Amino acid sequence: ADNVTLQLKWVTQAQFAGYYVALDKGYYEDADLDVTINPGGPDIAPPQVIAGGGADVVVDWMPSALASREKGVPLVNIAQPFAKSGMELTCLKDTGIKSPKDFPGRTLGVWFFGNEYPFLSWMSKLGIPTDGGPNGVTVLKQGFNVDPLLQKQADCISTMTYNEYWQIIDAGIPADDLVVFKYEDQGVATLEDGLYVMEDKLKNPAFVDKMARFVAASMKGWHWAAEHPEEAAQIVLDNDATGAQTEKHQIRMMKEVAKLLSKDGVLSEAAYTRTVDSLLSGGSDPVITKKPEGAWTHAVTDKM
Amino acid sequence: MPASKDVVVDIQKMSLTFQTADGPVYALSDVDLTINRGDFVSFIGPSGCGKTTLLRVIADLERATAGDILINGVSPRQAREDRAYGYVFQAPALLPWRSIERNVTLPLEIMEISKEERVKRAHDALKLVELNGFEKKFPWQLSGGMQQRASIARALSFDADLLLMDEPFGALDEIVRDHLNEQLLKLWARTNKTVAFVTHSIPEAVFLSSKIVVMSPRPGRIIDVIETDFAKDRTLDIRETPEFLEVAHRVREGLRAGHSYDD
Amino acid sequence: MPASKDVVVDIQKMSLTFQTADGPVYALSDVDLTINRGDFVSFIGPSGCGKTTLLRVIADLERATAGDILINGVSPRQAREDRAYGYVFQAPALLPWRSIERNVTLPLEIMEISKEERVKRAHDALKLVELNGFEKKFPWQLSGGMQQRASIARALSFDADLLLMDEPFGALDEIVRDHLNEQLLKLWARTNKTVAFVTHSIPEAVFLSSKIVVMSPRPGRIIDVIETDFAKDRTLDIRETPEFLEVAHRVREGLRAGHSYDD
Amino acid sequence: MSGKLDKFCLVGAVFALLSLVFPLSGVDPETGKNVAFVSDLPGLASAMVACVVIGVFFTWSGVTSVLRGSIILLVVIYGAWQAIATLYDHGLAGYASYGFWMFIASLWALVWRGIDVIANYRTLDQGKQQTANIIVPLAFGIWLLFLWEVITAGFGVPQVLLPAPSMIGVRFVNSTGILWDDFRQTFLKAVLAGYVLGCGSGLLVAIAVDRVPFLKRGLLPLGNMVSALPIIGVAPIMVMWFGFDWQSKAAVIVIMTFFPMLVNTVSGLNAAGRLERDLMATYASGYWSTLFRLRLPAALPFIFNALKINSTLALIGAIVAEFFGTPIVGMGFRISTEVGRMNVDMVWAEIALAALAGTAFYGAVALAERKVTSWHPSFRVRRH
Amino acid sequence: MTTDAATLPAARTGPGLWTRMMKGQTGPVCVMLIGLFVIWYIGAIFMNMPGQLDRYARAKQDWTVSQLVEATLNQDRPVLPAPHQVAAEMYKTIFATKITSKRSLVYHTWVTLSSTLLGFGIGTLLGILLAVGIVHVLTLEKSLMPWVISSQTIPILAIAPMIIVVLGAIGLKGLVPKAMISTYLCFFPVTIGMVKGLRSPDHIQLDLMRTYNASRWQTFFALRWPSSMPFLFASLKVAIAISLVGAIVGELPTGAQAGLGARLLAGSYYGQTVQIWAALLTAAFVAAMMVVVVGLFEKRVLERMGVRA
Ligand SMILES: Nc1ncnc2c1ncn2[C@@H]1O[C@H](COP(=O)(O)OP(=O)(O)OP(=O)(O)O)[C@@H](O)[C@H]1O
Ligand SMILES: Nc1ncnc2c1ncn2[C@@H]1O[C@H](COP(=O)(O)OP(=O)(O)OP(=O)(O)O)[C@@H](O)[C@H]1O
Ligand SMILES: Cc1ncc(C[n+]2csc(CCO)c2C)c(N)n1
Ligand SMILES: [Mg+2]
Ligand SMILES: [Mg+2]
Repeated sequence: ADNVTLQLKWVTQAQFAGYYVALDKGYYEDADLDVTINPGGPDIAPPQVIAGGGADVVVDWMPSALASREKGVPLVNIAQPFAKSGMELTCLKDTGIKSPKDFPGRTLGVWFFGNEYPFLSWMSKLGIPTDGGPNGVTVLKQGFNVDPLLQKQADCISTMTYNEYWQIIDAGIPADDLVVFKYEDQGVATLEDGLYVMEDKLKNPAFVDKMARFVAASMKGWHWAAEHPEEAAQIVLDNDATGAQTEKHQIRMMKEVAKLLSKDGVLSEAAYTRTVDSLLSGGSDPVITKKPEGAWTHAVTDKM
Repeated sequence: MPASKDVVVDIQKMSLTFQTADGPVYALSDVDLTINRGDFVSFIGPSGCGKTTLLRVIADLERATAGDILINGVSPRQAREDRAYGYVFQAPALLPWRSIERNVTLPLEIMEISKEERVKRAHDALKLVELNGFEKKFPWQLSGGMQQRASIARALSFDADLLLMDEPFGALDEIVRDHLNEQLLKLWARTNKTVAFVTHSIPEAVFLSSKIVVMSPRPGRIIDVIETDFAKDRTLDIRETPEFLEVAHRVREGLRAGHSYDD
Repeated sequence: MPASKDVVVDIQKMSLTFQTADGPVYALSDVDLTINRGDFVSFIGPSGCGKTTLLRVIADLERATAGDILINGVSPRQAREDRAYGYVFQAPALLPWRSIERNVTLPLEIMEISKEERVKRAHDALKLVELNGFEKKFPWQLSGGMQQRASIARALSFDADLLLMDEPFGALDEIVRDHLNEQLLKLWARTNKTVAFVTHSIPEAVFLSSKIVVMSPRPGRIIDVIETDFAKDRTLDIRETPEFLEVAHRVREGLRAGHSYDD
Repeated sequence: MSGKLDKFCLVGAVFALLSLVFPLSGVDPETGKNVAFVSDLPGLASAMVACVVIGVFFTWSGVTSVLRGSIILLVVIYGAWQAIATLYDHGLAGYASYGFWMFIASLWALVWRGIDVIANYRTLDQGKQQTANIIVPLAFGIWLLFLWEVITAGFGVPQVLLPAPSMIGVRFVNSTGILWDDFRQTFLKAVLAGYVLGCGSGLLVAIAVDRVPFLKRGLLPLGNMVSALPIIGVAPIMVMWFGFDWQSKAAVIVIMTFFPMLVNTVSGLNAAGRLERDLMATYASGYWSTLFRLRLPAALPFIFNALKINSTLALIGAIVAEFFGTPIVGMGFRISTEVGRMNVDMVWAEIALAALAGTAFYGAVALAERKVTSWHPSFRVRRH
Repeated sequence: MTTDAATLPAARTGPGLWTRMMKGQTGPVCVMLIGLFVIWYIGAIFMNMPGQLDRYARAKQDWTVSQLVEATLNQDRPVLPAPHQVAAEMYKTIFATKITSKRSLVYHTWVTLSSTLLGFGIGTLLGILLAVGIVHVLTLEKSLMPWVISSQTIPILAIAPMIIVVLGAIGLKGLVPKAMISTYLCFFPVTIGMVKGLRSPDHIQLDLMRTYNASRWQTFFALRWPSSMPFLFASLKVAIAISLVGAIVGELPTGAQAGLGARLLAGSYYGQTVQIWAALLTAAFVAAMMVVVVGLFEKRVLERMGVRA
């Protein structure tokens, strides 16, 4: 069997259920693959891991992948299991924020570590400076959880439809008391959770073949997971070495993630172009400075 | 027996045993001793017989295992807290981070004496032991004898009524020693201090003392107490007198008795 | 002048200055000294005159700022590396975490002498200084004089041809001191060792030595060298002879000359 | 000179000789040819020959003077310059092979010998001695940077893993504005405040513990526990309690630095000798008087020990705490953000800043120690 | 005046249980703990109060003080969980769960402890070796020392991922990389302390060894090593606590798969304060135990060295 090491972007959770299901259900084995899944964490930058030879294929968000590409890590998108973005900015209704026009003067929580690009390009599109001045917003680097909102340290925080949003709900704040701005709705969505490999490896047809089998098996896993959220969540729980995840939360996450999935994992050129345009339009400080060349390929999905 | 006003040290049936890992060490046994105000008492005895220990008991640095001790009519502890005595240790015990001068002023600082007074007293005391010029040096820059003299100066600057001195002049040459002996005598004659003085030198003991306590080794006992009656303002010349030689002989005999070998 | 085979210590025009924060201290100045094999040389001089420093230079613990020193015809450093001497420090310098016995065997361990031999030698040396029975005690459980004796035992167990002793008997009573004086003399007579010996006691210096070096203080100089010709197997009785008293007188005069006050 | 051969010079000479013989580079996979030979690189060849010559010469004659040490260092500098030039100008980067590494090994042996000579240099001239004392760690550090540069370039290490020092330097110089803002936020605010509070409270509690035996038995075991609270767990809680700004970082530092100070001070307060305590007892010196006149001075070496350990811990603590939520300024913030952005050179510029600041901080504490505890045996100069 | 031994009435009857407890460690620790718990409860009430009031306001619910207090002590996501909440969580995850389960804190503690101990062992050894080198080799002292210090100012969390990636590339995975990070943090206090300790012998003692022409090693073992013991143990106590911190830090860039660090982080992602505190207290307890063990060693060693009580 061929060895494949997959580096996830974040910890073991239903966000990555497809891969765990494929592993657990033997889809990878059927494709003659021996797959190792390495969970990520707050400290793990998938592009760095793959550049250091620690993985064959990584899950990453496109803004971060394209930025890395400019920095000399030639990542290429080979498949895009998530067709839609799950990012949103969630505010407390008490704060009086009703639309993005109300942002100036507010404090907003943002994830950094390469995840800030969608937010920054949104703000530059809105023309709101992020320097903390009176006409701009004050940005906080939010930790991993929703405390800043609950503690009222921030007016709005970044959430994912499938994860942090529900933590706020669980914390006892009903959905009615929240105002949510989905990136998809604001027209600033960028592609998340794609599969990326190093460019030079694609020169090798055997590798392309291996990846084709890998993506196919993964998508099979995703489809199964979308249809069986309870079982998929259980599989995720079984694979979580920290023993900290809860079943209720994972099932819910699985159901939300299912809404974002693409049918076949093939990257949509339109979505790619939209992402690139959004990243290029970053005003004085764009995320990427020039149109990337060869940052994606259908070579793999074509062979599936 | 209530201590009379003029008894400074009153020890009755005192014993002291050290517990060590390999059994008890009987350091002092059944010691009776009275020191009156104005006495100059020398302790002499073989090495390890308990002289230091006895001084330490008086100074409340060691607690007797049995017996009664009164200093100035109060417990050693109370006496210590009253700052009733000045102590010269057998080793210099200078603090390495203080210059010689500041080592000498240490007790005065603790007694919260004003700065000028401290410096003046330190200056006088250091002059007495001939260490002027070394005020700013640190202890490790002095020779052994000089360190010893610094520690004497420290005790003198303190100006207590009772002086406990544990072989203060052991590391000094004969000339300095004679000189300091005389100075000490003058001080004693002038101030009516009480002195308890450990020495190994028989002539020194005889020359200085009004009372010589001869001790025998383990367990330390007092085997002889010799009273002398030289004038308080005696000079070094008395060392040639027959009385002097006689007392010295008696001390030597007592000392010899405490030793096992006879030659 | 090449050192002849029988010169053990050969010092020529040696000076030593300590640099301190508040200016130089001239410890030794222009010292010339020859010690032959089998000599017993005493150094006597006022406190702080540089006796310890001189011994330390011989032992390669201090480096002279000027002059030539040869020990056994080689540099002090070479002599030290040849383990040419045993040194008794002015302070006991016992290691607090070793029992008395293990303190005495320390140099033997370093010389990689077998265990039985070590224990035997330690036993003999401790017996000589009358510390048998205290083998298992720790230094802080001994009196000042006993610690001093332990450090003498340590140097003796070492059995070097040249003995450097810095006031070894300073903290001992007269009887023990006499006893050890005799023991040391016997050892010297029997083994033809060379001894350099610092003392403050004039009788001790005269009794023990074949040569007495009298020093004057800062900067330390040699002001008199007195050769005596008592037999090597002398006994304590000679202390009453006129020759003895005469030599003692000469030493005392030299010593007095070095002091500033005359009384 | 003496009969002994100088081993370091011998090793240097042998390796330099070997480097002349062995291939300098691997094979370019596209052309299938060696990238470079000695004959293509006259500069490098001359440096190698120079190393052989001085290596052989000093092997026999010994490196006995500072002058000779300096000659060695000069040759090494020339060699290092040639090595770098070869890497970058002659395309050896990523293809360096045995011969090249042997040359580096030769330089290593020689530079060690050269530094050794200067480290052992003794003079009464204060100025010269100071210069020598500074040159030694500096030379060693420059050598380490050179090794780093050569290794990253020679092996073609991807720059997102480990950038070359030259890149970091360029980035550092070009970002002084950002670096200063971060420094002010993290060091001037969080570190200093946390350090003073943490060390101060450790010291005070140690004295309290010493004063009240009940506390010693009751608090010391609990004190152990507080300090052992891992920062990773404490930092988010502190952010929750004290907000996003520097106060929460200072709180983390207080917790981290408290224990080393407590433990060391408690040991130090027991370090005063028995005789000295007796001395103070004879003066009926009260608790506080004895504390200030005897026990604290005797404890100072231990206290400084803690101050030194804490000076580095504080910086680490502040930076790590910033991983868990900050306003968007600060050294820790920058590091974690720029890693995610693959600006690893910026990360290392911040690390370099942290190292500089931390070393200077430590140096200041060490200097104070030297001033305040100059009486301690470990500082007293020996003449031999 | 008579001496105390005879006058103490307790000497005849023997000290009561209470006295004995208060003389030992148990009593004082208990008293302190009780005090701590009281402060903790009060803190929990006040820190959780704003959130609770908010919740009441949002639900437009009335409340009494006792209700409020009770609610603040039993929140799901408290700012500061009450001791009993943490205790319940600890009981559940330590005693009520099979220790082989991933939900058992014992399992996670063991994961962390193993890399802590390995890192501590290597770090101590490295620290001592460096100190020995620095004390004996002048060139090392002058050139290495400043860089040893600089090494500690590098934020470990920033380079840990690189260490892990590089070590992973040469085939080292699992325990060793985490232990390396422990090592990196804990060798430093040992080095600093030992450099001081190895230099602490008195000059006269060093001179003594010189007169024996003792070799460096002989001087080292007979003099320097024994006199450095107080410094060594003070450093070891700090080092073992730090190496636990290091092991936990090391767990993050390995994907925080298991161990107390992973628990802390997972708790942190989901705002599970109770879980964080349970892991935190466990870590602190483990560290305290390790410090106690080092302390016992110290006592043994010092006793054998004849240090008086
Ligand atoms: N390390 C030092 N630094 C500065 N000065 C020193 C040092 N050691 C000794 N001295 C000075 O050198 C002089 C001679 O000292 P040394 O110890 O040799 O005297 P000594 O003759 O042995 O005296 P004693 O009989 O009191 O032991 C003294 O004045 C002393 O202050
Ligand atoms: N702390 C201690 N523990 C055990 N034994 C001790 C202790 N202190 C002293 N001793 C023992 O008590 C005895 C008396 O000691 P002390 O110091 O009083 O003698 P000393 O008369 O002062 O002798 P020296 O003239 O040698 O100073 C000695 O045998 C000594 O071993
Ligand atoms: C330090 C750090 N902070 C935030 C994220 C953002 N993030 C990316 S995927 C994901 C999971 C969604 O629940 C989250 C939170 C990150 N990767 N690293
Ligand atoms: Mg005594
Ligand atoms: Mg001397």
